[in-house]
Formats: sequence, structure tokens, C-alpha cells
Amino acid sequence: MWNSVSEFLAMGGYALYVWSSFGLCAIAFCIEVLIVRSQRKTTLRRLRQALLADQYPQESRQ
Amino acid sequence: MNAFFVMVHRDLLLVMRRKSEVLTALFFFVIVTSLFPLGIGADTALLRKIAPGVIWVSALLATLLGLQRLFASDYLDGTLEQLALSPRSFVVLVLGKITAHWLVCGLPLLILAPMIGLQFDLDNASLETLLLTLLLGTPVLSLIGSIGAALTLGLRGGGALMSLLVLPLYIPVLIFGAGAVYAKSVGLDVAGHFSLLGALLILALAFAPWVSAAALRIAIE
Amino acid sequence: MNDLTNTSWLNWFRLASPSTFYPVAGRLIPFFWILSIAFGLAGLWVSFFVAPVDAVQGQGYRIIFVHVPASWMSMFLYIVMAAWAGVGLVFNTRLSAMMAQAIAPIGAVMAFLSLWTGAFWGKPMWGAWWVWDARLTSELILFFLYLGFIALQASIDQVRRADKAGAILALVGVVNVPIIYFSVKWWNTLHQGASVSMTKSPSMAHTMLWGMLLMALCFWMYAIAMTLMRVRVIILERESHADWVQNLKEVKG
Amino acid sequence: MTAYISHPPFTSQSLQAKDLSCVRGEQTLFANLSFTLSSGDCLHVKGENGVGKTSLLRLLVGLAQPEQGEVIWNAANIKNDLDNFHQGLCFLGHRDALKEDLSALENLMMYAALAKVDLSHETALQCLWQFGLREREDLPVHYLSAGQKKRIVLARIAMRRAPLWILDEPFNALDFQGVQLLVQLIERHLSQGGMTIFTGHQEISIAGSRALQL
Repeated sequence: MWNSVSEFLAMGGYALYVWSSFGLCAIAFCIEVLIVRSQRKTTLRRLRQALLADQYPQESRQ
Repeated sequence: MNAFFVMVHRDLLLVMRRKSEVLTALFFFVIVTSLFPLGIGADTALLRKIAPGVIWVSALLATLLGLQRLFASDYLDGTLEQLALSPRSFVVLVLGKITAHWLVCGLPLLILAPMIGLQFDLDNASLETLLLTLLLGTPVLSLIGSIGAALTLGLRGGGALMSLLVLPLYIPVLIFGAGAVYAKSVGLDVAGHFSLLGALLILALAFAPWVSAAALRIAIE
Repeated sequence: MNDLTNTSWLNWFRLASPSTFYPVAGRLIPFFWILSIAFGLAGLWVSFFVAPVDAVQGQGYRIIFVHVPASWMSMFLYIVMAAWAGVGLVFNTRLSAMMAQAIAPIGAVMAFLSLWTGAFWGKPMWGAWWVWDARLTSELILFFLYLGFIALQASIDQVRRADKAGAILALVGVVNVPIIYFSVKWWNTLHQGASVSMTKSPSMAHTMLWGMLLMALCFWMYAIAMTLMRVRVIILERESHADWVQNLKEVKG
Repeated sequence: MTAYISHPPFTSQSLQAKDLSCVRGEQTLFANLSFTLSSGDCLHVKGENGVGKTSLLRLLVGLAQPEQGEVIWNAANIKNDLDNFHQGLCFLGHRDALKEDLSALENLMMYAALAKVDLSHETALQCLWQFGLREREDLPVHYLSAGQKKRIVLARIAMRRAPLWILDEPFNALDFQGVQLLVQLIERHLSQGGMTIFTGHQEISIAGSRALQL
């Protein structure tokens, strides 16, 4: 199909459009994964703090 | 049916007592439509072409403006709870309120539209089609809009949120309404448009009051 | 007979409780990630190295291998979201409402990608970034419906009301989507005559279909993995007071 | 007190709460609360602020769903047939639920129409006068004082022929006379086989009423 890497990258003159389409999808998916992972981290941290606060009520109440 | 007329009578009575709120929505309709020639220029051929679209979009926005008050005052003074708990069927009462809103915010648009048609130099045939589409379309706007009003009842920023929820659902009515006038001006047959507008009206009449009542029950929980 | 349904129904509903669903979802996520990557690699291989060049549109047509799956998924996910929301409304199960809330952002991303890849497609083929093509316009409206759902759920504080209001909006939306698609298509033919459709290029090579199908499966597996990841976060946020959350190893740690 | 709007006594009915529990946000307000109310009973729900009195009433009325447990009206869960339950219910919430722009008479007539009670003009006026609203019946409600507004609500309750009254802090904003009026109204309602549940911090002595401490 492609006889050289540069021809593959040129994508018959449509390089900008084809690669930005695929690139955009890849980036969108990665961003979404990162967002959800960071949400998970912050939620877990908040839960841990709440747990610690419960375990030492006197200390947290002073 | 008595409950329906009780609600319509009460809401019209309330509107008569406080005319200012209603007139703002109608003035809004007139002002928005007369802005377009100022923005686009007075070339009558062009104005005649965009007239149906402009009038229909302004009707959409005017109805949306009027919808915010549909349930808000009853929600604030506790009457909505009493309506939900009254022996009458809540859905019929909600339909009564929607009809009252249409009589106050939808019908006057029909009366104002010819005046605006003159501004846009619309010929009689297009004007007549426009009035018929508005007659069929504005009740659908009130019905679908009531769902948005019920869902966003009591929320901060409810107005903007309601337009985000409701405007996409208005698109079919806008397309068939404005499309009918365009088709008429181009000489195409408009029977298809009117039957579709009628279908939308029947669908909205069948579902909207029931869905709005369910959304209201959730809002006052 | 009734003890059979009894047990099968029982563990089905037991699975529906967040505390049992949370670990199950945790184990499923890597499985779907592997599937998504596998289908993705196969799809990319077919779309770039197997599918022939298009006679009319040259190499540029390969954008359909992302554009069409994204459109399919945006539509499919809206229906799945509305289904979960409907189940949540009827059976009053909290987990289904959480699933609907978890699916919405992914559907919105798919619609967003479909719009942008459609624009990248339109520029070389028709010379304009945005074309009032029937499908693209309907996709834009579907994107607004997603935004409406997410905005409504975000602006309601009480969780119970947010779930139910979102469910009603999703069900109203799912009834309106076909009407909107039909009316936009009607509007499009009225004003412009039949527009150039993207996928109906004359010789739809067999391999092109395979390319799109594989990429669609990749997007689907990705969507499931993302839904499960997001729903686990939602479960943690909503059940933060439940004691099963507190002695989770991630929390006790 | 001249004759009220007279109506025949009620048939025997019963309201039963079966291990109700209510959660607001993350906090459980009360759990497995049960009681039974039959004709002629009166229940005074007591408890300091925020303990869940209003939430309990909203559960009993069907405005909200309980976390667990059920509310049974005449041996049928209210969830199954809400409309039928509402035929026999008169609920008074925190807010007076009166339209400020309408007059006292218009408000009363509207509620009569909603309650399927055909109230003639004279009886409506009669009813308003009994509750001390003489010459104020045509005044828009927002000119009236809180006590006077509450008296319109009392007129609404008296006019409404419902066996079950659920009143949320009905004695607020009422002067001494108003309190006596309401007590007599409730006692008369009980003597006719009606039922009443009410909340309130005032010490109210109603014959045969029992207290429920939340």
C-alpha cells in the first residue's frame, strides 16, 4: 500500500486533516482518562481524611 | 374538566392583576424582531426572505422568557404543593396552567405577527401561512417549555439552564413552522408542513402535561 | 421454577447494589481496556494498510474510520444513557442513575469528536470547516442535548432530585432525537437539495466497512471502560458515609 | 360561634404509619416509626427544631417517599392510589399557600373549586366573617397581617370537608382568640369522626389528643 514512511505521513496531501482527526480522538480519550483518574485520587484522599478525622475525634475537636 | 377551567380562570385573573410581567414578554418579541432590520439593513427583498425565520425565532425566545414565571410564583408561596395534594388530578391542573400561559404568551404573538409582517414587507399569502403556523406551533412551544420550567424549578441560574434544555427540543417546530412559510413563498405545497406541525402538537399535548406533572412532583419533594 | 427465578433475580439485584457492583466493576475495567486496545490496533491496521485508496476522495476519506464510529457511538450512548436513566426512575435503583450520569460525559465527548472530525472532513472535500449537512447538524443538536443533561444534573444539589430530573430529561430527549433527525433531514432537502453524503461513496469497499466496524468496537469498549471507571468514582462520592466504603483498602490504606 | 358549615359525620377511616424511616442528605432523621390513627384521634407531633417533624408530615401526605416503611390509608398504601388518598386529605404546610394578588374571598373560592366543594358566595362570606375577616374579604391578601392570612387558611380548612387534617405548625402567628378558634375547629372535627395530626411548640390542650415525641 505505502512504499515509504514519508508517503504514509503525507497521506496523499491530506496529512493535516487525517492526522489531526485521529490525533484529536487520541488526545480526547487520554484527557478523559486523566480527568477521571484525578477525580478518583481526590475523592479517595478526601475519604481518607474524613476517616482519620473520625478515628481521632478528641484531637480533631480541640 | 372543571378543574381545568378553574386553573385557567385563576391564572388569567392573576395575570390581569399584574399586567407588567406579561407585557415584557410581548415587548421583547416586538423589539427583537425590529432589531434585525437594523442589523441587516433595509433591503426589502432580503428582509422578506428572512422574515419567517426571524419572527419564529423571536416567538421561541419570547415564549421562553414567559415560561420562567409559569410555576415559579406558585412554587414560592406554597400553592404548588396544594395543587399537587388537591383532590383534582394534578395533570389536568398543570394542563390548565400551560393553557393559561399560552393564552397570555402564545396567542398575543399571533396578534402582533401581522404588524411585524408589515415591517418585513411580507405579502399576504406568506403572512397568512405564518399566522397559521404560529397558531399550531406556539401551543407546542408552551407545552414543551413547561417541561423545562418544571425541571429547573427553584434552581439558581434556572433561566439560562432552561433555555439550554428546551431550545434543542424546539428545533422541529421551528423547522416546520418557518419552513412552511418559505415553501409557500417558493410555491411549494405546504400541506406536509402543517400535518407535521399538527402531529407535533398532538404528541406534545399527549405527553407534556404528564411529564411536567411528574417533574413538578420531584421538584416539590 | 420460582426458586430458579428467585436465585437468578436475587443475585442480579444484589449486583445492582453499589457495594457489590464496585469491586466487580474494578475487575472488569482492565478487561475492557485490553479489548479496546486490541480492536483499536486491528481497526487502525485495516483503515490505513488494508482499505484501498478512494477513487474520488483520495487518502482523505480515511477520516471516516474515526468520524463514523464517533457518530454511531454518540447516538448509541445517548440511547443507553436514557435506558439506564429510565430504569433508575422506574425501579428507583440508585446505581442505574449513577450509570446514566457516568455515560453522559463520554457521549458528549463522542459527539464533540464526531463534529470535529466532520469539520476536518468537510474542509478538504467541500472547502468549508462547517457544512449544514443533515447529519452534522443533527449531531450538533445531539451535542446540545448532552450538554443540557450534564448541566441539569450539575445544577441540582439534592442527589435524588438530580437523578430523577436528569432521567426525565433523558427520556424526553430520546423521544425527540428521531424527530429532530427527521426534521433536520427534511429541512436539509428543502433548502439545499440532496447533499453529498459521506459514507455512500460509490464503491464502498468491503474492507472499509471492516475498518469502521473495528474502530466502532474499539470506541465501544473504551466507552464501557470509561463508564465503569467514572461510575466507581461516583459511587465513592455518593456512598462516602457508608461503612463498606470506609473499610475499602484504598481508603483505609 | 355561630353554626359552622355543617356536614354529616365521617365514615370510619384509619391512617397507619408502618416503621417509617426518613433520611435527609446523609443524616437519618428517624427510623422505624409506627403509629395508627383512627376516627376521632388527634396526634400532636412534638420535638425541637430540625428533628424531622415537617419531613414526617410530608411523608404522611405523599409529597415525599420514605426511605423505608409505608403509609397506609384505609388498608391501602397511599403510593398505589395517591388521588384517592388526596380526596380525604387537607394539608396545611409552613407557607399559607395564598395568592398575594387575589383577595381573601377569591382565594377561598379557588380552594373550594379545587376541593370540589360548591361554596355559594354568601356561605363563603359567612365563613370568612366567622374567622374575623369582616370587611377585609375583598382586600388583596398582601395587605393583610400574618394572623389574618392564617385565619383565611382556617376558613379554608373549615370549608373543606376532609376526614384527615395534617397541619404543620397551624398555631403560628395566631393571637389568643385565633388559637381558641382553631382548637374549637379541631375538637369539632374530631367529634364528627375526623382525624388530625399537627405539630407546634405551643402547649395546646385538645380533648383526647395524644403526643408523639420525635
